[in-house]
Amino acid sequence: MKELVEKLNTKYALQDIIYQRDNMVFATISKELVIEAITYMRDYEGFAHFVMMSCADWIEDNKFQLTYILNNPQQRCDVALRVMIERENPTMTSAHHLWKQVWTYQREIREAFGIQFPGSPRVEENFVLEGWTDKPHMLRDFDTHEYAEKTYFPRGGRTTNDPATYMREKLYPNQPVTAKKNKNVE
Amino acid sequence: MNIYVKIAYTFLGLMIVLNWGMLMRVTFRKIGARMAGRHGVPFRQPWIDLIKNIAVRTTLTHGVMFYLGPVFRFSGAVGLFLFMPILFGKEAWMNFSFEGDLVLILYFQLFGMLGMALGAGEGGQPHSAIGISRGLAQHAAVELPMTMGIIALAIQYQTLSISEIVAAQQGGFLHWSFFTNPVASAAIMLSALGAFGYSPFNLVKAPNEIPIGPPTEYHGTYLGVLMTSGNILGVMETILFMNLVFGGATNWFELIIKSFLIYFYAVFVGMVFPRFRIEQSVAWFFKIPLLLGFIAILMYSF
Amino acid sequence: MEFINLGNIGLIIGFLLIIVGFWGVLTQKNIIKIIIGFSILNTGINLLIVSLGYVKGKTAPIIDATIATEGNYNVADKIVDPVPQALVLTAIVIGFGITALMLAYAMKLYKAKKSLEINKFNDLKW
Amino acid sequence: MSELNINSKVQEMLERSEQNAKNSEKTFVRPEDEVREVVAPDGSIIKINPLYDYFSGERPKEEKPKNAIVEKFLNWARSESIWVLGFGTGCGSIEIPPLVTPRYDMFRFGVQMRPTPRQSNAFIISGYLSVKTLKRVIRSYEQMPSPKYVIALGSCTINGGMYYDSYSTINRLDKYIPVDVYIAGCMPRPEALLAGFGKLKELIKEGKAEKANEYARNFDEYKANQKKIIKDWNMPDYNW
Amino acid sequence: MVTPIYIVATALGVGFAIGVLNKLGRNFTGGLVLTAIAFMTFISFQWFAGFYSGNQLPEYIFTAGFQPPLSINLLMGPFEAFFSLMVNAIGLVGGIYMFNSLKERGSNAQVVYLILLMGLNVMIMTRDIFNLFVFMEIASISIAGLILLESGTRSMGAGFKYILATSVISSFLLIGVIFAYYFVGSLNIDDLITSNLHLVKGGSIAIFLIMMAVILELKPFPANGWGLDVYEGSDAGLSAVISGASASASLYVLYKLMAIAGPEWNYYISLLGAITFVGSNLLGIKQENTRRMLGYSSIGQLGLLTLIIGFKDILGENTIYIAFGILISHYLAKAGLFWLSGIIKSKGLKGWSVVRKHPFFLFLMGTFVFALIGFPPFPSFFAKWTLVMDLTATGNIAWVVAILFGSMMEAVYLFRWLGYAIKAENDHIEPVKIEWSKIIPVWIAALSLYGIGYYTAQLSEIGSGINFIPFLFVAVLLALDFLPIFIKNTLAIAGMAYYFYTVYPSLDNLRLIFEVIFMVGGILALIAGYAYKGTRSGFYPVAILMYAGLTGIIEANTTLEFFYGWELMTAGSYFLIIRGKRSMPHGLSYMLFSIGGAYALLAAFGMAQVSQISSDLDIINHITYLPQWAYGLLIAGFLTKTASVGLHIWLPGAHGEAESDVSPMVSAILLKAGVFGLVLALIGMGAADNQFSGLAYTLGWVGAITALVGNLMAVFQEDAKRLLAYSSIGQLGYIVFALAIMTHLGWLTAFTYSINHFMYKAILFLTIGAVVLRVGTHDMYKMGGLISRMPFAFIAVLIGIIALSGVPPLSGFAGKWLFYNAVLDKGWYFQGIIVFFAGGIAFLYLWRLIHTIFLGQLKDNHRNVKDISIWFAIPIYILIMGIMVFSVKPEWVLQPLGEILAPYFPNGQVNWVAGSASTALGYWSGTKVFITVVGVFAIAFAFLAISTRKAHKLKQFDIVFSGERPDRPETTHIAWNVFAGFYKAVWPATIPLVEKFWDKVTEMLHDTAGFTRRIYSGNGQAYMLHLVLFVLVTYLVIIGG
Repeated sequence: MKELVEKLNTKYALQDIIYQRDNMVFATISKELVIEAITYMRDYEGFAHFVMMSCADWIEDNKFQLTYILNNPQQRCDVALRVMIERENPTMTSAHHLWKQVWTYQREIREAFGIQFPGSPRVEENFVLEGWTDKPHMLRDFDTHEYAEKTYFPRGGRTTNDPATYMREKLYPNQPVTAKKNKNVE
Repeated sequence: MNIYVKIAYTFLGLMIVLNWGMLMRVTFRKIGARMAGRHGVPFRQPWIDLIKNIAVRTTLTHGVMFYLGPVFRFSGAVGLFLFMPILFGKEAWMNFSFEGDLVLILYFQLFGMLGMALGAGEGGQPHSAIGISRGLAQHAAVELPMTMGIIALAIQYQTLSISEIVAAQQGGFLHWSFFTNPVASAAIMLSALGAFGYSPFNLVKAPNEIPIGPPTEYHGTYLGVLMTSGNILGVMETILFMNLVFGGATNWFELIIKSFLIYFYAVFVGMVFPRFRIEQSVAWFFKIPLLLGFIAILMYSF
Repeated sequence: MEFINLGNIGLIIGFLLIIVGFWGVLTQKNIIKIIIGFSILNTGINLLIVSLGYVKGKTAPIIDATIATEGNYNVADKIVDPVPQALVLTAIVIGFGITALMLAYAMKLYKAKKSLEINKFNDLKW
Repeated sequence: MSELNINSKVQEMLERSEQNAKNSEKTFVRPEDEVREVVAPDGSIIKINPLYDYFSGERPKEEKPKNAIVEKFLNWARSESIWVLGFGTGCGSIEIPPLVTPRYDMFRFGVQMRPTPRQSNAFIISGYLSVKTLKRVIRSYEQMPSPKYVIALGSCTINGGMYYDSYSTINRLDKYIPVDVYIAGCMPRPEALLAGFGKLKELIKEGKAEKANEYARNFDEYKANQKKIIKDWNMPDYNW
Repeated sequence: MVTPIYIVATALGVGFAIGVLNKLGRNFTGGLVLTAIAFMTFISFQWFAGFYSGNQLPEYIFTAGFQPPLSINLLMGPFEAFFSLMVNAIGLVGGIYMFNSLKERGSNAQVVYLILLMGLNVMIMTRDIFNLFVFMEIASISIAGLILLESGTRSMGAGFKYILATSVISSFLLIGVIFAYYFVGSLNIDDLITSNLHLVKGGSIAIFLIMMAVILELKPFPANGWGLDVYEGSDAGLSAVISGASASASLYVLYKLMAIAGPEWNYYISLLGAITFVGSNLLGIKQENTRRMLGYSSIGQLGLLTLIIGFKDILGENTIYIAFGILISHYLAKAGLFWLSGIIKSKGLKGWSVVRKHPFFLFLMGTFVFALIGFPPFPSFFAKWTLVMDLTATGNIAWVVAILFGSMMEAVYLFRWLGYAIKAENDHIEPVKIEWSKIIPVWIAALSLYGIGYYTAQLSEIGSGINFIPFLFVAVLLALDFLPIFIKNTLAIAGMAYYFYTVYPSLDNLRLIFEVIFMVGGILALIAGYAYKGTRSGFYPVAILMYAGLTGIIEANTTLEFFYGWELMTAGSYFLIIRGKRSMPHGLSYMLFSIGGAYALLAAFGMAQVSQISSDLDIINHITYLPQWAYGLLIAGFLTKTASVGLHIWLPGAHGEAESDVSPMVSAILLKAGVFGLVLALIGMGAADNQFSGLAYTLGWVGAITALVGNLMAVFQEDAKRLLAYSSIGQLGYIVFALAIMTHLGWLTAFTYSINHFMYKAILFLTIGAVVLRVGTHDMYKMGGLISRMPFAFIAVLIGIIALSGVPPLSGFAGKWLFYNAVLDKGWYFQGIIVFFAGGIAFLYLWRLIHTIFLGQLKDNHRNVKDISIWFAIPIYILIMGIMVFSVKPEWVLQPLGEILAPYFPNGQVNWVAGSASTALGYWSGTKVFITVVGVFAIAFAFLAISTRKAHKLKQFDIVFSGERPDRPETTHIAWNVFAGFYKAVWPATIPLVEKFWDKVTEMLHDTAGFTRRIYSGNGQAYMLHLVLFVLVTYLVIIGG
């Protein structure tokens, strides 16, 4: 494992190497090198299985993080490569030629985050939403409440209670409040 | 007998059979519900369903054949009634059975089936077609052992007339074909399971897989006509087997008891056994019932 | 040694030649040798014909002075059967024609394939 | 496999998806819904618009009751014979199966399940409705013959419930299809459902369950609401 | 009379003259040669005419002024005149054909050609055995010389092998001659005959050698590689002359010399002929090279002729008639085919598809092939008929089997070849250049065949009774083939209608039923022909040919007339079937099964004639010689036409691929010919309880299994017409089964089925054919939902399938009802059950037929199709009216049928009381059932129609689709592999065992042929070895035998 990471490091200059487990490592790699790296890993290091590909929106850093997780069935180890890409006009080199399931992951990420994967087959098709016209719904600056209010005829007179507080007041009205306050409740 | 009186009697008989069919079916639904620990539908439910279906306001049509499906089925059911002697020895309840014999009955069963197949096909609904293809395949398999048994009976009684077959079974229950020719009767009654279309032979109308198969597009009045025909057909099947195997009936009470028991037999089996796939059911009919039919005929071949 | 007379010797040699001819025809691969085999075969047959026509103690059927001078008796009694000899003449002519034709073929075949092996010329078969 | 060896099939799909990307940016037309040309056996070319040529797509008409006395009798029959379409839309669909168990036994009220919209007259919207499911619900609802009834189950159908702020679930069902009976709760128990059926029966018997006609009357309004959220409207305006 | 010596003189004189005159140019010399041949032909014709008129007596020509044996003499008798005429005529016509090629090779070649003819003439005429040897050598040398003058290694090799082989043969001959002379003292054939050489000690070896040499000249199997090479390698014109003239001359030499050999040789000659006939035809099936295949055929035909003259003592007077018929057919047809092969210039068989670009070539080629196989009206047909009749009559069954087997093999390769010519791909082949000098000879040969065929028929006593009028009508239509379809169709219909009008009073009722099916059905099917456009070249002659055959078998009074009609029908239907797309292999198998069946009939007719010297068709009612076998053969022969199981594999393809209006002709109508035949045969067998009940029992099982197999296979077809074709097999199975019951009820069932099947199968095939014309595909899964576009077609199919399925109230139920009564009455329960099961299965395919085509989803490309053509609709609706009348008033049909059958089966008739039928077992009142059912139906329909009068009309995708909507009709239509579940249960029954069996037979024959023909190694020496070994083996056999 370590040897592999060393080899990859010398080859592709990894950063932020974190050993999640003995047989699982996370590392950051530059956007230009990632496709080359996973191609190398697939063809020479036995990482035949593409586990998944995910995306996170680091709105504070103005970045998207793409994570490619690969698995080596023989060695039973996983390597996850992170790539940070710019949030403005996000575009990433497609990896559809390496594994067919990448098509679907890229399609999902395009729909949810709006990252473009030029050349990936069927990437423009709907994934879970049909006929979505607004900005990608998984972006953290997409206000889903506002969207729902604008779109779905909200019924007036709605009140919202924190279940914990509400039930406690209802069941044990005389006890003092000790529990932590839930941040999410407005 | 005057032809008008005859027609009146026939109409009356048809009404009795129809209502008996509804009552019988709902009774079995009740029995099934009680087995499951429920109350089940009220006894009036079939009549209410029928009224409701006829009262449905929206009617749709896919074309002329779409009408003909229920019409064929209804004609098939009523025709079966008309050509079948209902009560033995009562001229009024022999209907028009003197116009045709057992062969007519056997082939007339197919009339409704054919029409249903065509009418459902016109709807263009793929599930209908799947259901029909299954139904026809199963029917072809059911027919073989059943006809072997029936032929064996025809050989035994040396006639193709149902009335004469019934006449030959009079004089005590030991004279029934069921006791005089148990092998042929077994072949007929085993394949009768397929004719009734209860589980394990109900893949034709698998409700959740192919939304009830052939009649999936039928609604409203069409469905009402289909339900009516189905109820008549159900009783007529029992009457056919009653006449062939269980000595017929000489009065309505006897008919009701016997047809109830025969129907009970089909429902009972259906309650107990899970559903067959179509190739399994075809294979099943080609095994035991066919063997019995074979033996039944073999006994008369020497 | 009644058996050994000119006619029988001719017969035996004729048969031998026929057999030799057949042997040559059926075993030699070279076309020229086959043609020679046919010549031997023909010679054998011709010899056979002449020998069969031979009658002991008679002369050739040529009406020359030795026979014609004594014109008072039947010529036919003194000569051997003349017909086989006439046949042989014809047969020789025919054989000549055939040999010539075969040789012409041999020449043309050699020109075509530069070979005289008979089993080379099996373009047509089956 | 190390190079980009895209076989011809992939290439073809690639081209098509690029083509679609261009076309579908605004209109959301699926490839199978595009206008296509086929060659007839006699060589002529037939243009086919799948969205219109295959569907009758006419507006629904109001079907008013005629004779009051007869209608009363028929309404009684309708109320005693409620055939429910077996279509579970959301989490509430898990509350329906208990109805056929001995404990609740909806059959005794004449309520039965049917597998096809053509033969059903009641539609239980069981819980939250995503936009995607709404499309199917509209289709199935329109395919049911009138008179037809809708029972909205759970808070989600009333005001969005706990999904009130979701980008993909609707808040108010009655903006899209007319609702006869609301059953509040998250989730309502099967007893509540039985009570809902009772309420529906009452409404039917009183002749107040004529929401199918309301749908036909306010067809344009309903359609506008539906089309507002279903951006890729790839069906006829009314699904017969 | 010009004395025949001038034949020799002319040839020699002109030959020498050309040596002097060759400076005048090759055209001149060529003309001179032709003139000389013409003069020679004139001489032989003059003599032949003299002998034919009976005024002339045979005449000896003595040379050199001496009497034999001292000199050579010639004989000009009737045979000599005939053969000499044949040789000279083909020499003349062939000379015209080869004029240019001879010219290219120079005046020498022209002279050699002339000398060849002279040699053959003298071979025929000479009465001197040594002279025979000389002129045989001259002929051989001439042929070898002519080959030598051609260029090309291949032909040279062939020529060299030829000269080697003939040298060996002549050696044998010469040795034989000299021994003969040694023992007899004379070379004159007449002297040799009178000397009883075969009785002289040692004389038999002389005879043996002479006979062997003569037989070897005829290229007996297997010592004939050299002959094949010559046929393949030499110029086409020369091959024609070798095949026509040289072989004929050799044959006559054999005939001439048989007098010396004595009667004990006859057997061996026949044996060698039979071996040659069977052997070379067997090897022919493996041939892919046209010319070599024709060579095999030539050798085979010569073998047959050898066999015939070996039987001359047994055949007696008829020998000449038989030999003449076969020889003249072979002579003209083979010459014509060789000439054609020179024009087409394609080595491979598939290359012959180019003849389609020249329709008249196709006509010529078809004529020749049919003449070779022995189809009417060619001479070989009458000859083969007489041959088989006489051989069976004298008990030589084994020989008949050999002859028929050999003929069968010949048919295999010739029809395969014809099939390639008609159907194989020909786009890439350039049309051939037409030279008139080459075409005229071919036309002469073809037209002579027709003329001589007619003449041959008139020659024989029973042949003269044949009605040639329908055939003439075919000829007229052929001549008018250029006319537009409307005129021809009208003409054909009018002709058939008029013919029917003139014929029907003369027929008894039984025959009238079938005549109505054939002729009225034919007219109805022809009406559909108006829907076609253009000239539809070649359709009408062959269609009318088939109908001519069909009416021929109905009208037949004699066995020959029956067989004549049978063969005409086969030929016509073959051409009809092969017109369809992709129908080539099916056409071939149809033809082969038909020929096989025809041969079975032939043998059976022969056996029938054994004890009763009569040619009436009635003789099949009283067969006493091996009656089980005779009736078995008769039934088997007819079963090939009814496509019973085992013999059915040709039908699905043939009917399925045929044109839209041809399918009903061949299915609804043609199959009834087999039924008619069976009716005749079974009437002959007599009532059930006799010695033939075992045969009838077997037939019953065959029918039952056929019904099951046909229907079961139909269920799993994806092609609509194939489905109907398999259905036809099943339906014919019912009919065969019902006939086999051999009771009144059984036959009534069979006839009811026959009439019904004619009507509904014609309706179904016409409708489906018309639909196919509109939608352009046979595949059912490519159609669907057509009810909205084609309501009339739908109604027709609906009525058709209800009638076919036997559901009351339509007419099909009549058949079912009678069937049950018949089965129970007879006691054939198991067979009856099988047939019943088959009927149940019929539902599956009938539903599939109507559902996948008319119901379900309409396909995009059929959105604008029109309803079926009015010209198809007219006959369809006429037939529907027929079905309706039958359904409403079944007694109108069944009662007369019962009366017709009463003389044959008086017991157990159906009782009719006021339209109600009853038997000992059951009862049925068709009219009342119809009225009742229609009444109920009408009431229910009226109720539904009124209650849903405001129904909203839906379109095709307005269906419940689980909340989704369909995307395309293709993916929404359940049509492909509909009965998958059923297939999983019954697949073991659908294994095509029969096809596998016939495939295995074919494979075995091909393997045998492929293995055996390896003896033709192409090595000249090996060929000589074959000759020697052949002689040795024959010698051993003769010594031992």
